[in-house]
Amino acid sequence: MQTELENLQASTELLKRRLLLTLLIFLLSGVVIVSLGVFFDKISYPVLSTLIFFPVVGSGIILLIKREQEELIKIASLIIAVIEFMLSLPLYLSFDRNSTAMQFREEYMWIPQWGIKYSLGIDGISVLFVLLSSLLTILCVLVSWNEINKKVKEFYISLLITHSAMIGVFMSLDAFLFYIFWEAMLIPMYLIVGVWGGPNRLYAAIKFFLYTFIGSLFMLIGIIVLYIYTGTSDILKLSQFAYPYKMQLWLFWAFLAAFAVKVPMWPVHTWLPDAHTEAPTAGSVILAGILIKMGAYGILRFNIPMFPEATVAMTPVMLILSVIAIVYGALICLVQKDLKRLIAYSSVSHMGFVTLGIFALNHQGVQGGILQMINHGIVTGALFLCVGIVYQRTHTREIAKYGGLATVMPLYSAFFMIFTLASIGLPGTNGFIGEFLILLGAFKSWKIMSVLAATALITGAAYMLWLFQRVFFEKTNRYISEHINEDGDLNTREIIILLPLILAVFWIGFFPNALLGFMDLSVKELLNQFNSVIGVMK
Amino acid sequence: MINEYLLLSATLFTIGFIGFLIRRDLIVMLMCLEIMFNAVNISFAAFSYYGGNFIGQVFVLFSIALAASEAAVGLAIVLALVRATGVNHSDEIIRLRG
Amino acid sequence: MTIPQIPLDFNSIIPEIILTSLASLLLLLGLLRINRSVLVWSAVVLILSLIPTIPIFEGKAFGEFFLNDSLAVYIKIILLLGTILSLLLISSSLSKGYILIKESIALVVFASTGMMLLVSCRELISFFVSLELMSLSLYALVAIRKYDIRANEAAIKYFMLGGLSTVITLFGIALIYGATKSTDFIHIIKAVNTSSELLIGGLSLFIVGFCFKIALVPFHMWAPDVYEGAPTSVTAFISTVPKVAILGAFARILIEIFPAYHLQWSSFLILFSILSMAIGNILALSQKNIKRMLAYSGIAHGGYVILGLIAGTQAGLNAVVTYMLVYTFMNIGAFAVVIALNEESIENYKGIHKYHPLIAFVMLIFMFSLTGVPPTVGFIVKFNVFLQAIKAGLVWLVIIAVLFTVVSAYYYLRVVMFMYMKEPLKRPAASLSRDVEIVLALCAIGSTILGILPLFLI
Amino acid sequence: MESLYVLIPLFPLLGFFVNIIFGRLSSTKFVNIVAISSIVASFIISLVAVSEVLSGKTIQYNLYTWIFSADFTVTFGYLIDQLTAVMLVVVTTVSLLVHIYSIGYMHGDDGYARYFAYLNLFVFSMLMLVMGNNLLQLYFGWEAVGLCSYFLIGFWYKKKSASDAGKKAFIVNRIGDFGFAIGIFLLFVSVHTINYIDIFPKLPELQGQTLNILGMNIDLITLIALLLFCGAIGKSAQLPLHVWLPDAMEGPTPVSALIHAATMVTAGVFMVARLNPLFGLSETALAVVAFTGAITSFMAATIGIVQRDIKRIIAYSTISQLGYMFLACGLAAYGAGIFHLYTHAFFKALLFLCAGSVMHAMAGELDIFKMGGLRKKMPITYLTFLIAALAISGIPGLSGFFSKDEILWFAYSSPKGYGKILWILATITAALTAFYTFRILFVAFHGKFRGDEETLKHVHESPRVMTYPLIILAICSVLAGYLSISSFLEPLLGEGISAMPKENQKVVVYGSVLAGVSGIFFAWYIYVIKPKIADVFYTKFQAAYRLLWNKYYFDEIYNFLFVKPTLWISSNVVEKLTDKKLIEGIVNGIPALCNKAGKELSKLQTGYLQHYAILMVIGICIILFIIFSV
Amino acid sequence: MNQTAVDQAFFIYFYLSLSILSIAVIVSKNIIHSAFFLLIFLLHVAAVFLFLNSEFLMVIQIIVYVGGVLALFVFAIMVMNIKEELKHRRFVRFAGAGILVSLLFFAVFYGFVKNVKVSSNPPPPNDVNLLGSLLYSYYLLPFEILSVVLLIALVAGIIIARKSPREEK
Repeated sequence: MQTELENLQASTELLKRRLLLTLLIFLLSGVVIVSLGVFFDKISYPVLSTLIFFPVVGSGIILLIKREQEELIKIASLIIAVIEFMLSLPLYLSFDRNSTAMQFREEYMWIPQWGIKYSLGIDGISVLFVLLSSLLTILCVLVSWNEINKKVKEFYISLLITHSAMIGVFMSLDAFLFYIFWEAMLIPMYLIVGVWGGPNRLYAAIKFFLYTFIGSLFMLIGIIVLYIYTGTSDILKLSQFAYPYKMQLWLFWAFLAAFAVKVPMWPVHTWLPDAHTEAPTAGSVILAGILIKMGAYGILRFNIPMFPEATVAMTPVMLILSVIAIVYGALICLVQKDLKRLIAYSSVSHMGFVTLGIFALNHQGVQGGILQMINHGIVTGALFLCVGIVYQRTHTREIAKYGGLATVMPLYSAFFMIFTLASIGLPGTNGFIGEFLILLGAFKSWKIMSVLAATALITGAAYMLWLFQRVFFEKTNRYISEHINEDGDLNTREIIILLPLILAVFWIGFFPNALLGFMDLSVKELLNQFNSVIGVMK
Repeated sequence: MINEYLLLSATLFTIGFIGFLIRRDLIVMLMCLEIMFNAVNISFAAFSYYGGNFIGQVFVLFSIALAASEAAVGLAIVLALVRATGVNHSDEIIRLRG
Repeated sequence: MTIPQIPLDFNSIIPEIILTSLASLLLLLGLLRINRSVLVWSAVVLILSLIPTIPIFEGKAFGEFFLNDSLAVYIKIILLLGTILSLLLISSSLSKGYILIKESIALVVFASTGMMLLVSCRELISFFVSLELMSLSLYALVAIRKYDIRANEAAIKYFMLGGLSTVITLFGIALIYGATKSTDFIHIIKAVNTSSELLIGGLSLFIVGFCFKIALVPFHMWAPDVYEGAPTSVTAFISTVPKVAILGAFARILIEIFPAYHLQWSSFLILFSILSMAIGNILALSQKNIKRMLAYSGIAHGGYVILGLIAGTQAGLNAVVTYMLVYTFMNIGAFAVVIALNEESIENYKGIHKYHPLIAFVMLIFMFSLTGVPPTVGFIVKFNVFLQAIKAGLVWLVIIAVLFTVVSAYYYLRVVMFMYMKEPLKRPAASLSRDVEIVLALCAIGSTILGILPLFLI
Repeated sequence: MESLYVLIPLFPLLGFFVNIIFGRLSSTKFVNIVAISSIVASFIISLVAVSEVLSGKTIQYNLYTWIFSADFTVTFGYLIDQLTAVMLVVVTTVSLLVHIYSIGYMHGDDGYARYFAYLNLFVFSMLMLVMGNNLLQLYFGWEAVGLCSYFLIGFWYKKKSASDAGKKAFIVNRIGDFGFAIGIFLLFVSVHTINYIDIFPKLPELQGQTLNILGMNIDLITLIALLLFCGAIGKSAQLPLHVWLPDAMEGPTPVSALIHAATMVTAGVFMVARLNPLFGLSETALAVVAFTGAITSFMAATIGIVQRDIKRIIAYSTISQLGYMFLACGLAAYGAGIFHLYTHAFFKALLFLCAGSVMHAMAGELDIFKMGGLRKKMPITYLTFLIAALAISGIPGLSGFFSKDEILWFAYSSPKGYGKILWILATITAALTAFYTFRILFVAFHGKFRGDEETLKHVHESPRVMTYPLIILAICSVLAGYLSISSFLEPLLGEGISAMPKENQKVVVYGSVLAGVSGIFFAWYIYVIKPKIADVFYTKFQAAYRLLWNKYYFDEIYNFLFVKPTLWISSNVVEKLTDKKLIEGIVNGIPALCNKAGKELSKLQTGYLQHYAILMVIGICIILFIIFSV
Repeated sequence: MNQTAVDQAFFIYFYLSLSILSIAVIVSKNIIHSAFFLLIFLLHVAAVFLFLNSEFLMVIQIIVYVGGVLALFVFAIMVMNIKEELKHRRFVRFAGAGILVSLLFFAVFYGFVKNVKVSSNPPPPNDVNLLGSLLYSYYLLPFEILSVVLLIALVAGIIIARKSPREEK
């Protein structure tokens, strides 16, 4: 017994030392890579392609590692994820905030028969998602360290490839390419949910796949129709055409079918609770953090600039759906019995805010919407991480089994509290800025909608605080004290995971301009273009 | 007259059909196929005659040859079936379904 | 009446002649005591070396009777690729079944010869004879495992229904001949404009053969039974390669010879397309045998692919052909997995990933490719046919197709789910022969690389 | 120099960070030093600021741009004028004293460091609230103090009632904030700015504008004012959102003194005063404010007279006194309101701290009827409590008298028709106030001890670290009234409106003194002279008693009207019906249908060769049929 | 009596006899009888060819069909040596549906056959030489393919029908 304990201690010591060592290496390599990145930026190397394909190459390397060497696989994927993040830093550092044009452009002929190009570029809107995705991927690798213990190799490969496909979506400037990435992401995600998920994972995985697939295929039809009508699939060129009103309406709905499912808007949201609940922690984080942002991003990239008249005509419907999602999501959260399910439904509510902001169609609304996407990625991602951390110890997600966690895991509960508050939208956290801008933007154009949506301020607080109370407050029950031992609080790895997110919460909460500034011109450009079309119409 | 010949052809073809559809005996079914081949041949010949060109007759030659080879292969397959199972009735081979 | 003079020009037909000679040679060699594997590999190597030469023989032969244009070359290359893959599969199953391997190699090559001729023939008699060449070889291939009751049953069904469809096609040809007084396409094109009921009737009967061979609903009933009953390697062959040829040949005729009747033939092809997608996909849902499931999926794919044909344009035709290329890879790949695992029941695919991760992974690729999910190649070609159909104004039809694609995702993913997400029932006895490995690798690479870099598009 | 004042809130923030991060691992001494020195520092700097304001300056400074989104620009900055100066003094003084007091009170608690960290965070938030130069910063502070209140109410989170109370406080506040936020939106949409100094000049333009809501035309300014007032209602625990404050007494008593008596709950009053140009433009809004204040004040007082829990009584008293302040604001006598806020801060904090002292001695006992005769055991506590009680009862010479009297005068002399009604209501409330305050005094400190022996042995006077703050506060309670806050604030908040000459003030003074004295007398009579009478009252007016004892059944009604139906709808309509049955029914139904169709249709594949052939022939017929009919 | 009337009389005869014979093939319970009726049927078809001015076809019909195919059938019947047909209670199956569908087909087909018009040219000369020349020049391609088909039929027939001791189980 004694020796076992010693062994355990020794091995954890070893792990810690290794972790620290690797972190040190990362930092050093990071410095080198960032400086190299800045240098390369001068000579215009293909940053974006590098970002997309580096994880793919990396997973190729992981593929070569022997299945048994799990530790090595984990460290390798961590290194890959960190390097990827470092590689993405040039985007932040040398992004020109005073330009409305797409930056870091890359364009090669891809399918000459159809005139389809491999065309990448980012603007102030998409750059944020790329950065967020890179960050979250590191955290996902870390959080899966102990959680995933079967088919480790495949898991990390899936994770990295999902990341590639997702940032590909945000970078592509060609509708066809966009679609490829959009769908390619489904495969590894399907596996992540289905192979490493919870007890009901098969159902959740297939539901997730079919749900999104059906929506995406309508978008595919939309892309084809656009392509036939204009003869190009370049997103930037596509937004400059004026389409007949009726066609706009049809296409609006075709594209929305894909985006609404991803967002997910009410009433096509029911895949989300299942997928989130059953997915492993990393999967939930990816889902909540990046994946469902792709829908709202798509609306910004396609629906609004390409079909302005239809957008105007459909705005009331969209807003009503958004408000329903907000209220509905919040109400349903009140009666959830499962931790992850509750957070999943809160996503429905929060993403309702995002669409509300976007369809407010004014500067504050859109900016708030985008910011809220980032916020939601950070906060809900963090909440899922937190749930994953505690699930590791207790093996249950049933809220009723918890209670009094604050006594045994004080640090953890402090972290959870911060994310709870950010989720509620307390001033000083990032959630507030996003929600406030959205509601303000919505209020400018649609007062009633905004007021109805603002009720989520109350219900949101109600369900989150109730959750917090049930899980953390009151007496520690037996189940918890049996499963969480003396030093059951967060370990170093977990602190490392959560700390960046906490910093992000407050950083955005107090200095939102750091992000708002990025997207300011892009949003302005989007709305100018939109308004000019609408103005002409009037 | 071409219409009459076509009618003849169609009639024989239909009778062949009927036989093919209702008879259980695989060999009779093959015979019905032969009847249908002949029905078609008649219309080829008729078209050739009334249309005033030669090609139809050539086609009939090919058609006869093909019918013969089909019959050969078909009978071989039926024979193999009978050897393997001892039945030559089309409604008794329903292992594969659903 | 004078004999019409035609130049006896054999130039363009040389690949077919070589192939025929090869097949005959294989028959002869089969009598000797030569290792079957050697036989197969020599055939494969020969065919492989034939492929690059095909474009050289572009041109006409026998006057206007035989045309080897670029599209035909393209189709022939697909055919030969498919043939090679199937040959490898057949050779791999030599240790397992009772296949008279030597003759079956020859039969496969003969069938391929028939298909190649079918694609190039520009005259109805040769067309029909080539069709028969192909069909008879296929009947024989299915029947070749003659002590297997199921194979027998499959052969009977295939032969009887095939014979019926042949006769009907022949009747159609008779009517076309009656209406146009000619059998070569050049004359027929000239005669088409005089719109006659006889011609339309002939055309409609003529198409029956086409519908039968690519198993469009309601001419599909043979397919599941035959696919299930036939030896798997033969199924891999008959479920893909003949379809390429038939689609290539018939679609060319419909689009190039009978564009005037586009409205007529497309109207019922639309119906059949919808029915095929519906019946194929929905019935595949409830299948327990993977070969049967793939049969139904093949029926559904028939429904998708003729969308390009319904569009009625040259681009649509190209879309059809490229679709078939890709379908060859995906489908033969899927059957190769079935052969590798020697398992027909989907239940037994549970947990394959645990013991055979690579096989499971390539199967995953094929399944996603068959579904049409990017970045696999299945997506590109589906996109292409949808594109052509929408160009022809058939958005509603594409929407239906899309909905059934979602249905299809369900059963394809079920296989993936079984392989990756369920616990294995028993350890599957996979004996990977080198031949199957090669096929799997080729198909997997084809299904992914071509999806990312669609170089094959024409 | 101006940038120096940013340190006022920053010191407590720093204290918070140090204590929350290192506090757990360090000694109590370290915690004390950090917490108190940070407050002292900000106290000193605020005094500097106040002195500058006294010299007639208004300090404005923008720290940095917080949010920039097209025309919506918000800065973090501060505006220190007379109003802020008063608040600074109140906040820093009281919080300093409470901090000191807490050293004794919280001694030995598990969460000692956490407690002080929260207190510091609260001070930071409160200072941000009062110093902000725009509405959004106000909102920031507003929610932040709410958060600290949540933390501190639920400080002993292991107790279910405590965590419930914290949650309730937060959510009820959120309801008010909901209106507040919408008010900010509406204001911004109307004037395109949320900076105080930019708003006020633009307000007259809005006069006469209306907003169409559901067919009704509502005056824009009134609407904005009322929406903002919603926030005040929530934060300052006015009817109908007062329900959280009594429950908030679950927190440590010093917290109640600081947050739920002296500072946070007065934020609503502060806000109304701060936005006086806005409220001043709308008669309706003012009337609503005044009546809300008066009615709340009266109702809370009536509840107070029957409660037994010492802290709850004081809590209802707080609600009541806050009502007074709103009454003043509603009469456009903002100065009087703030004056009362200022005096109230001292004597109410004192009352709470005394209660804390009693609880400290009684091992947490709260029921006044289990106490008695504490006068001798705890002389300092008793004396200071007495002073506070006299002050709150409006006995002349003490601070409460001055501020209360001013409010009553403005009510009495109001040019508005309803002024007199409000005055009568307020005067009755004054009598009730005196009654329940002295009820505590007489029941708890006089007479015989009614608890068990064990407790009695334990009873002792609190340590000096607790009594000194009591004494200081008592002195403040006496003297605070002599500073003429109203006139100090006059340049900013304007003079109260009175339609009568000053001579009539005597009536009011007599009335209020009479009310106070009579209240004290009755309390003395009932609880000291003839304790039986109380029981007689209970039996005679049982219905009324029960109504008051159950606080007018507000909690039950809310539970019945809002909480239960919401949960019911969420569970049955939203989740079970819509989500599970309807949407999921469709989502799962279609695949199930397809599967079933597949199973049924596969029976058509019979295996009979003839069937296949027949189907082929049918196919041919279809082809022929279609081809000839096209 | 002119030429057409004779033609018509003969046509009616052939129409009736061919129909009856083909029906007889189907309805005979004994398979040998069926084969016999088929023989007469084929001979009648040969006669029809004669009427259609194609003597060569008539000859081929008799040689190939009667001499080849029918012999094959008879051989097959004898090899199989089955007389079960008589023992079995049920002779036909799905008769109703089969006949109905076939008649439907006939009706649809008749619908357009009845008013077909073919521009009548003078009938082609009855020239066997020409036929031969055509086959070996103009139709050389199908002819060559046909040879392969026959080879296939031969091979297929052999490999399927032969008993191979090695594989018998």
